Amino acid sequence: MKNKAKEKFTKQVFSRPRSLLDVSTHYCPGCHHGIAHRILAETIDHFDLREKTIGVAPVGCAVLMYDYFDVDFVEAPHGRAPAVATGVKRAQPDRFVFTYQGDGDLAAIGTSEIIHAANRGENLTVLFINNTTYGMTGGQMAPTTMLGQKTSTSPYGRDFRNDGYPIRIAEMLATLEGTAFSARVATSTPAQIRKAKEAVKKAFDMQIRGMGFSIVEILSTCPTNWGMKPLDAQKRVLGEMSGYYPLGVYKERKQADFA
Amino acid sequence: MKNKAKEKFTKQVFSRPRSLLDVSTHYCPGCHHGIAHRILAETIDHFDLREKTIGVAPVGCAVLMYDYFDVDFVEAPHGRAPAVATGVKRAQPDRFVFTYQGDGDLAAIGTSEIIHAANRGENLTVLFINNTTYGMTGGQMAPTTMLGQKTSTSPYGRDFRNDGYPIRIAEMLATLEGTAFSARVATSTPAQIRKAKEAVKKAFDMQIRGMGFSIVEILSTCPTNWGMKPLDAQKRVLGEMSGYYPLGVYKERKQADFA
Amino acid sequence: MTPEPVGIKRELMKGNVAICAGAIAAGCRFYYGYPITPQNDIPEYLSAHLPPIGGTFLQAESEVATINYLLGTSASGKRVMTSSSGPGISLMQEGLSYMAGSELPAVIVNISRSGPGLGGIAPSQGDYFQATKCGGHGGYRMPVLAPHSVQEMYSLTMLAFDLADKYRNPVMILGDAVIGQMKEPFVPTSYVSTVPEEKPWSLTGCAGRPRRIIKSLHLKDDEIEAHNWKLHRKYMTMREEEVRSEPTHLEGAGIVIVAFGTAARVSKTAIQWARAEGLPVGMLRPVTLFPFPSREVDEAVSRADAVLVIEMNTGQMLEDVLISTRHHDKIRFLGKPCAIPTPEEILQEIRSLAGEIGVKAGNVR
Amino acid sequence: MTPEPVGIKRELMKGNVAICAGAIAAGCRFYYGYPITPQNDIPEYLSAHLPPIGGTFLQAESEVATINYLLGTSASGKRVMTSSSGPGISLMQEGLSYMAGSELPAVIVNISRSGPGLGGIAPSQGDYFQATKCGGHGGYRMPVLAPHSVQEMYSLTMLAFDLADKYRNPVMILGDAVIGQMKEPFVPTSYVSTVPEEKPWSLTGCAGRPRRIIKSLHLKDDEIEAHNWKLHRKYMTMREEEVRSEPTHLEGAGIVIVAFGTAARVSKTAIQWARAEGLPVGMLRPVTLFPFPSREVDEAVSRADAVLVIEMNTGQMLEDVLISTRHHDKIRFLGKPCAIPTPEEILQEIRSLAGEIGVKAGNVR
Amino acid sequence: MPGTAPLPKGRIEIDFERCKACELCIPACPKNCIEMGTGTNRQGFAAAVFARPGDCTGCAVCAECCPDVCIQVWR
Amino acid sequence: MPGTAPLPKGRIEIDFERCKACELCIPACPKNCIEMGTGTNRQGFAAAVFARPGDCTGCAVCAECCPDVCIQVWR
Amino acid sequence: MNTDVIMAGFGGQGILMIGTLLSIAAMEEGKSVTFFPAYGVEMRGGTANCTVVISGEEIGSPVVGHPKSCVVMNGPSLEKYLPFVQKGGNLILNRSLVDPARVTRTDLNVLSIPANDIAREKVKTPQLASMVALGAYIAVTGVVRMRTLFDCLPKVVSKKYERFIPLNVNALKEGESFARNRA
Amino acid sequence: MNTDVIMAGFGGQGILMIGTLLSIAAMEEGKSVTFFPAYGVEMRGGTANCTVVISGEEIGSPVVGHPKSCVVMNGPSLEKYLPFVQKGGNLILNRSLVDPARVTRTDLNVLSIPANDIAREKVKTPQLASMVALGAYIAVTGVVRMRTLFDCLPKVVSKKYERFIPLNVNALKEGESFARNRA
Ligand SMILES: Cc1ncc(C[n+]2csc(CCOP(=O)(O)OP(=O)(O)O)c2C)c(N)n1
Ligand SMILES: Cc1ncc(C[n+]2csc(CCOP(=O)(O)OP(=O)(O)O)c2C)c(N)n1
Ligand code: SF4
Ligand code: SF4
Ligand code: SF4
Ligand code: SF4
Ligand code: SF4
Ligand code: SF4
Ligand SMILES: [Mg+2]
Ligand SMILES: [Mg+2]
Repeated sequence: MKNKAKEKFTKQVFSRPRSLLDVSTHYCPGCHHGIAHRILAETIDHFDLREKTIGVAPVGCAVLMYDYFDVDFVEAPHGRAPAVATGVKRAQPDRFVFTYQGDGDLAAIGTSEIIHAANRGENLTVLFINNTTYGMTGGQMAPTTMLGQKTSTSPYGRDFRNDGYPIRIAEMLATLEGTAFSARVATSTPAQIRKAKEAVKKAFDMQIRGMGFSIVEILSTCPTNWGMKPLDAQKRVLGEMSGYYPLGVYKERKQADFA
Repeated sequence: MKNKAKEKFTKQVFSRPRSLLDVSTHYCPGCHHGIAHRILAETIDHFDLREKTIGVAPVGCAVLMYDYFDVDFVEAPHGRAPAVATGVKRAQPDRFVFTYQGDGDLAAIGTSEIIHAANRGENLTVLFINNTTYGMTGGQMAPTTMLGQKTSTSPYGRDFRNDGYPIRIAEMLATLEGTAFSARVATSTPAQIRKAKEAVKKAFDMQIRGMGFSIVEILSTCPTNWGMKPLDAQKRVLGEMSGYYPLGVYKERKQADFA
Repeated sequence: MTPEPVGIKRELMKGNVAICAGAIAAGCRFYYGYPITPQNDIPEYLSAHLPPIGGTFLQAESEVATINYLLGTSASGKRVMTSSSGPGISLMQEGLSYMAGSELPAVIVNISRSGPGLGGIAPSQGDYFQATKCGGHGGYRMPVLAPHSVQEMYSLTMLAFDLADKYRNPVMILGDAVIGQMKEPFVPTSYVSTVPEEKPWSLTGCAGRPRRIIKSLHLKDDEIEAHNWKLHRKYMTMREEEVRSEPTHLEGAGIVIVAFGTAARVSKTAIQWARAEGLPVGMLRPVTLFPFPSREVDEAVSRADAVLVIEMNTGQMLEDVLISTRHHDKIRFLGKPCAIPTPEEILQEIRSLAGEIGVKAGNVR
Repeated sequence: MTPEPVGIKRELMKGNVAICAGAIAAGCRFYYGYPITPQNDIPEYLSAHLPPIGGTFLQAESEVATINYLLGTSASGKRVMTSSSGPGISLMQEGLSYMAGSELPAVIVNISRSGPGLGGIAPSQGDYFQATKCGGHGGYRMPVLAPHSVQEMYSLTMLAFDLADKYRNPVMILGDAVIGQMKEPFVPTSYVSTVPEEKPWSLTGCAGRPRRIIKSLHLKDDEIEAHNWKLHRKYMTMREEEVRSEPTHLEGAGIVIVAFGTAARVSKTAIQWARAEGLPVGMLRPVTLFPFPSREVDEAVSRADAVLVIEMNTGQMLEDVLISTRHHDKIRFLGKPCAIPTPEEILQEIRSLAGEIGVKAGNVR
Repeated sequence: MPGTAPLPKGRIEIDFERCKACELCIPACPKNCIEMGTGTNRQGFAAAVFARPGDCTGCAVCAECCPDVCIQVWR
Repeated sequence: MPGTAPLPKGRIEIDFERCKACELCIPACPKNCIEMGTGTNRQGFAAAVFARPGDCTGCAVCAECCPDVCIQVWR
Repeated sequence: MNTDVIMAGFGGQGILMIGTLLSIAAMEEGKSVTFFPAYGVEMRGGTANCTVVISGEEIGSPVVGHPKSCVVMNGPSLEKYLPFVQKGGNLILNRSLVDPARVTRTDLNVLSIPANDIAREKVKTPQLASMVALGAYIAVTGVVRMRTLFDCLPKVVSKKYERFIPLNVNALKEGESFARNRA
Repeated sequence: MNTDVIMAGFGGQGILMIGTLLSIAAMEEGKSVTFFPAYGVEMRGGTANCTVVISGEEIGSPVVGHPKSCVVMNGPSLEKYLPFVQKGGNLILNRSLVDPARVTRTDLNVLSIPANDIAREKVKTPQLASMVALGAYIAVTGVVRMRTLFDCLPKVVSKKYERFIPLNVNALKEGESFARNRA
C-alpha cells in the first residue's frame, strides 16, 4: 500500500494481524466481537499458531467468524463447541484448538458441554463473549442478562422470581478441578483491552503447556439489542456490568497435575 | 398385625412410614437407595405432604420408585427431572415437588437442567444419590467416579488425563445465587442417617417457605457394581468417598431474597 | 384469505402472532421456549402477553429442557405450548417420544427453516418426514397440522389443543417462515372447546384419591407390547376421525396438485393462472399431514389424468401420495429444497404436464 | 450363519462385540458414547481394547455431547464411531443433521430397544422410520445397514466405515437386542478398504495450504438450495450404487416375505418349516434399509402371488414396500411392536395366506 | 435365667420374607442382638434373625439402618 | 504554523470504506486527534477522520479500540 | 385490481413501517392483502425489505418474483431488485441516496424522488424519507386512497410518537405532490 | 440334529457360563449354534437365563418359545419355564433348591438332581452346582461330547481361576454320572 504516512513514519506500529483476513465483518457498529476477534488473531500470531490451529465457531453473532480468520475452522451446533473441540483435540492433541462462544451458546444451551469440558481438564482454550443477551436472534434474555434488564423476551425486565439470576461463569468454572485458567476481562477501555490480551495469552499458554482447560470471559457489548449507542454500551460494561461480573483472574494453575 | 411383642411392648417406635408402600423393592441387598427412600417418605409424612406431593422419578436404579411411594409421580427422561419438576411446579406452585436423581442422571446427562433449575432458584427439592457409578446400566463410569476406580468403562481405573475429575455437585451448586440449600450427607452410620434426615427436612422446609432451590447430596453405595459386600461398601463411603466428598452444609439461605 | 364481508372486524396479523392468539383463545396459559429464527415473534409476544393474564412465560435453558418443562406442565393437567425451528425441534425428539409414550398432550410449533444442520432461514418443507414419521425413537405418531394462512395459524392452533387433549398426545403445527412471518387480514373467531376440561389422569397430589403415575416405562415384555398396541389403536382412530383437507377446483380437474402449507398457497396463484388459460387444474391440500388424507387424495387423483406433487423439499410427502394412490401412474413431482417455487414455475409444470397427457385447454370456469 | 467348513478358525462372539471387532479391523480408533442398555458391551469392550492399541475411548457426558465429539473427530479426518439405543439416538438427531449437512462421515450404531419414551428393553424395530427417514431436521439421508447375524454385525460395520468415507455422510447400523446380545460362531475376515485413506477436506491446521472450513450454514437462499441439491444427488447415487439385499428361495416362490434384521432371521426358521410342508415361500431381506432395495423387492414380488411384510413394529418398512411395489395387490403385514414374532406365528400366517391365494403345497426343495 | 439379667426394654421384628440378608443391621445394633439366620426365604436370602432379644433396648438403630425397611421396633 | 508547535510523533490511517462510525476511537485517543466525518461511505456510514494529525503520538490506542480494525498506525 | 410492490432500503429507514401502513390501508378498503418482510439473520445494519400484495380476490403467493412496482431507498436495494421489476412496472427511486444514472433499464416507469431531501427540507423530519416515498408510490399507482393512509397512521405509529402523526401526513402529501408535479 | 435348551436360575449361579460352555463346545464340534442371554434391567439379584440352539444347519431364530430342554436351577425359573417345555422334552431340575413335587406336568422327561449338594459334597466347591447340572444335561441329551466340554473349559474360565478347571471337570463328571446312574 502506498501512502504518505509511510514516507515520514516508517515503522508500522499497528496493523491487521496476519491471522485476521482483510475483509469487513458483519458485526454492528461498535460491537465488541470485533475487538475480541482482533485480540484472538493477535494471540494466534504471537504464538505462531496459525498453521496448527483449528477454531470452533459457535452459533451466535460470531457464527460467520470463519470468514474472518485465516485458520482452519469447524462450525459447531449451538452450544456444542466444547464437545466438537474435544473431538478435534482428542484426534489431534498436537494442534491448537479453541472455541469462541456467546453467552447464549455457552451459558444456556451449552452449559453441560462447557462444564464437562472444564471438569475433564480438556486441553482447550475458550473465549466466552458475555454481552448479556442473544445478539443474533434479536436480543432475547440470556442466563447472563442483568436483573431488571429489558430484552425482547423479558419485556418487563428480568425478574429473579421468574427468570432466576445472572450466572457467573468464570467463577463457577474456576471451582472445577480440571480448569487450569479462568479469568474475566473487558474491552471497554484501552487499559482493559491490554489486560484482556494478557489473559488470552495466558489461556493460550495453558493449552500450549498441556495444563488443561482455559477460559477467558470477555464482558462485551451489544449496542443494537441494548438499544444504545456504542459509547453508552461501553459505559454500561464499565459500570453496571462489571459491578455484578467482577473482572479478575479466578483460577490460574501454576503446575500441571502430572509432571 | 398380631404379635407377641405387642403384648408386652405396646409402643411401636419404628414402623414403615405412611408414604412408603408396603412392598418389596427391586434394589440389591444393602443398596442405600432403600435408606434414602425411607428418609424421603418419613419427611413427606413429617410435613404431612403426602396428598400434595408430586414426585419426579429419574432414569437409573430408582426408575421404579413410583412403585414404592404412595404419592403422585411422573417419570422424567434421563437427566431431565429438574426440567420436568419445573414444569410441574410452575403449573402448581402450591404443590410440593421433588426429584430424586442418581449421579449419572444429575451430574452427567442432566448437568444443564440441574444447574439452571438451581440458578433460577426454582422452588424444588432434589435428592441426589451419589454412588460413583451408573448402577442401573451395569456399573459404568460416572462423573463422580473416584480417581483410580475401576468400572465397566474404566477398566484400568479412572484416569484424570483421559476422564477428568470426580465432580463435586453440592459445592458447585452452592455457588449459584438461586440455591437456597445445599448439603452433602451419607447414610453409612446411624449418626449419619440422623444427620441426613435433618438435611432432608431442611431442604423440604426451604421449598415450603418458598426460599428457592434445595438439594441434598447423599453419598450412597452400589455394592453390586462396586463388587463389594454391603458392609464393605459402607466402609468405602466412610473412608475414601467422604475424603473426596466432604460431608456438610454448603449453603443455607436464612431469608428469602424477596420478603 | 377470502376477503371477509365488510363490517366484520379484521386485523392485519402476523402468522406467528396468530398462533399466540389462537393459543391464548384456547386457554393455553403456559409457554416455554428457546429463541430461534424464524419463530421468535412467538416467545416475544407471549413474554409480553401471558403474564398480564396470569399465564406463565419461561424461557428455557435449551430445547431439551423446554420439551421437558412441557412434559411436567402437561402432567399437571394444563394446556401448554412451545415453538421452535429445525435444530431446536431435533433436540426435542427424545422428549416428544416420552410425551407420546406417557400419553401427554401438548402443542409443538415448528416454524421450519432450511437444513440440514444450521442450514439457513430460507423457507423449506424439509421437516415433513421428521414431523409426520416422528423423529424420535419407538414408532409413536402425532397429529401434524399444516396451516397455509394467518387465519389457519390461529384456527389450527385452537384445533391442535383440542386434538392433543382428546388423544392425550402431542400435536405438531408445521409452518414455515413464509406463513410465520407474513401478515394478512385476520378475523378472531371465538374458541369453542370440543373436549372436556377435566383431566382425570393428571397429577395434582393424591388428596382424596389413589395416587397416579405417569410414565412410559413398561419393563415386562408383554406390557410394553400391549401399551404399543393401545397407542396403535389410538393412531388408527386418528386416521379414521381426524383427517382434514381442502379441495380446490377438483371437479373436472384433469390435473390435480397435491401440496401443503406455503407450497399450496403459491400453487393457488398458479392454479388461477392456469385456469385462466383454460387448463383444468385443481388441488387437494392436506391440512392434516398426519393423519394423511389418503382416501381424499386417492379419490381426487383417481378421477384425474395426472397428479403434480409440489413440495419445498426433494420429495417427502410424495411418499405418502404414492402410498395413497397405488394404482395411479402419472404422478409427477416438483420439488425445491429451501426455496419457494414461484407461481410461474408451477404454471410451467402444469402446462408441460397438460401437454404430455393431452389435456386440452378449455373453458374451466 | 451357515456352518463354516471345519478348519477355519471360528469364535463364539457376541453381536455387540462383533461390531467392535469390525470397527477396529476397519481402522476406527475413536469411540465416544454414553451407557444405555442393550448396547453396553460396545463401550465396555472398547474401553478395554482401544487404549492398548493407541485408540481413544471417551465416555461422554450425554448423547448430545457424544455426537458432537464425533463431529469434531470426523472433521479431523479420523474414523469414529458411537453406539446407543432409542432415547440416546433421539438425542443425537440435531448432531446427525449437522454431520449430514457438513458432509462428515461417522458410524452410528443403534442397538434398538422398545419405545416410545423409556419404553423397555425388549427387542423392537420401532426405530425404522427414525433411521431411514432421518429423525433430524432438514431432509438429509443416511445409509442404514441392518445386520441379521453376528457375522454381519462385523462385516456391515466395516462396510459402514467405507460408505461413510465414500459419501462423506453418517452411516447408521440398525440392530436390535437380539442381534446385539446373542453369541454365535464368527469368522474374522480381513478388512480391505475400498476408499482412499486421505481426506483432502479434513481440518489439520492450514500449514502449507489454504485454510479449510467445515460448516452447514449457507445464509444465502440460493446457496442453501444448491447445497441441498448437491446432497440430493449424493443420495441418488447411493440409491443407484449401494443397495444390498439377500434373496432366499425366491425362485418359484408364490409367497415372498420381506423382513429385515431379527424379523428376517426368525422368518428363516418359519420358511424352513413351511418349505418342509411343501409351501413355496421365499424371502427378500433388505440389508440396506436406506437405500431401500426397491427394484429388488418389486422384482421378487412381481413374480409372487402374495407378499408378507414382517416387522417388529406396527408397520414402517411396510411403507417402503408399498412404494416399491405399486401394482401388487396382495400385500399382507405381520407386525408385533416390542416382541419377536415366533416362527410358529409366521408359519401360521404363511399357511393362511397360502390358503387365501390358493397356493398348493408341493415339493419345493 | 439368672436373676441378674436386666429385663429387655424393647423388641424388634424382622420381616423374614423381605430381608435381603445385607447384614447392615448386624453391626448397627449396639447390643449385638441380631445375627444372620440360616433359613432361606422365598427370595433366596438367608434372612437376619433377632437372636438375642434379651438385650434389646428398643433403640431402633437397626431399623434406621435397614435399607429394606424390614424391621419394626416396639418399646 | 507557529514555531512552538511540537512535531507529530506518529500518524494513523483510517480505512474510510470499512469504518462503521461507531465513534469508539474518538474518546480513546488521548490527543483528541480523531473526529467523526461527514462523507458517507458505501456501507452508508459517516466514517471517522484523522482530524488533528499534528497531535498524534502514534500510541496506537485508537487502533486497539477500533472493533473493525480500520486504523493503521505508524511511528 | 391486483398489484404488488417490493419496498427496500437500509434497516432503520422505516421500510417495514410503510409496508405495514400500506397493507392496513388496503385491508381497510376491503381488499385482500399480504405483507411479507425479510426476517432473521440479516447482515447487521444491512438491508430491510418487504413485499406487499394487494388484490380483490384471494391471494396465493405472498412472495413475488417479479413485482409490478418497487420502492428503492438505497443503493444495494437497487442492485438487488432492478433486474426483477416487471417490464413496464414502476420504480420509485430515492435519488437522495441513489444516483438515477444507475437505473440501466429503459422499460420501466421510473420516478426518482429526493426523498431524504424532501423529508429534511419540507417535512423537517429527516426520518420520514420512506413516508415521502410511499406518498409518491400512491400517487403513481393509486392503489389505496391517501385518506385511508392518513386514517390508518395511528395503527402503525406507536403511542410514544403519536404527536408526530401530522408530520407523517405531511410527508405522505409531499411525496404525493412531488410525484404529481413531476407527472 | 437340531435341539435347544433354556437354562435358568439365580444371578450368580453361573448360568451364562454353562450356556457359553455348551455353545462353544457345539461350535467346536462343527455345529451351528446360537446363545442368547437375558440382558439388561433385570430385578437386581434376580434371575438369569439363556437360550442355546444347536443345529447341523443354519439357525434362524435364536429365541425359542417352546424349548426341547430346560435346565432349572431355582424356584422362580421353574414357575417361569415349566409351562413352555415341549411335550416329551427334558427337564433338568436342581432339587437342592426346588421341590420336585412342584413339577406338575407328567409329559416331561424329568431328571431331578441335587446339584448344590453334589457340588458341595462331592466336588467340594458349592459354586459349581450349575456345572453339575450341565453334566447331567449332557448325559441326558448327548448333544455334545463330554470330552469337548472339558477341552473348551479354558475358554470360559478366566485366567484367574484356571487352577479350578479340574474341579469343573469333576463337577461335569459328577453330574453326568448322577444322571447315568439314575437312568
Ligand atoms: C438448537 C438451536 N437453538 C437455537 C438456535 C438459535 N440461535 C442462534 S444464535 C442464538 C443465540 C446467540 O446468542 P449468544 O450465544 O449470546 O451470541 P451473540 O449473538 O450474543 O454473540 C440462538 C438462540 C439455534 N441455532 N440452534
Ligand atoms: C438418554 C438416555 N441415555 C442413557 C440411558 C440409559 N441409562 C439408564 S439409567 C442410566 C444411568 C443411571 O445411573 P445413575 O443416575 O447414577 O443412577 P443409579 O442407577 O446409579 O442409581 C443410564 C445411562 C437412558 N435411559 N436414556
Ligand atoms: S447484534 Fe449485538 S452482538 Fe450481534 S453484531 Fe450486533 S451488536 Fe454485536
Ligand atoms: S445396582 Fe447398585 S445402585 Fe442399583 S440397586 Fe443394585 S446396588 Fe443399588
Ligand atoms: S432396637 Fe436397638 S437394641 Fe434392639 S435390636 Fe435394634 S438396634 Fe439392637
Ligand atoms: S438390614 Fe434389613 S435387609 Fe439387611 S440383613 Fe438386616 S434386616 Fe435384613
Ligand atoms: S495513535 Fe494515539 S495519538 Fe495518534 S490518533 Fe491514535 S490514539 Fe490518537
Ligand atoms: S473505532 Fe473504527 S469503526 Fe469506529 S469510528 Fe473509529 S475508525 Fe470507525
Ligand atoms: Mg450473547
Ligand atoms: Mg449412580
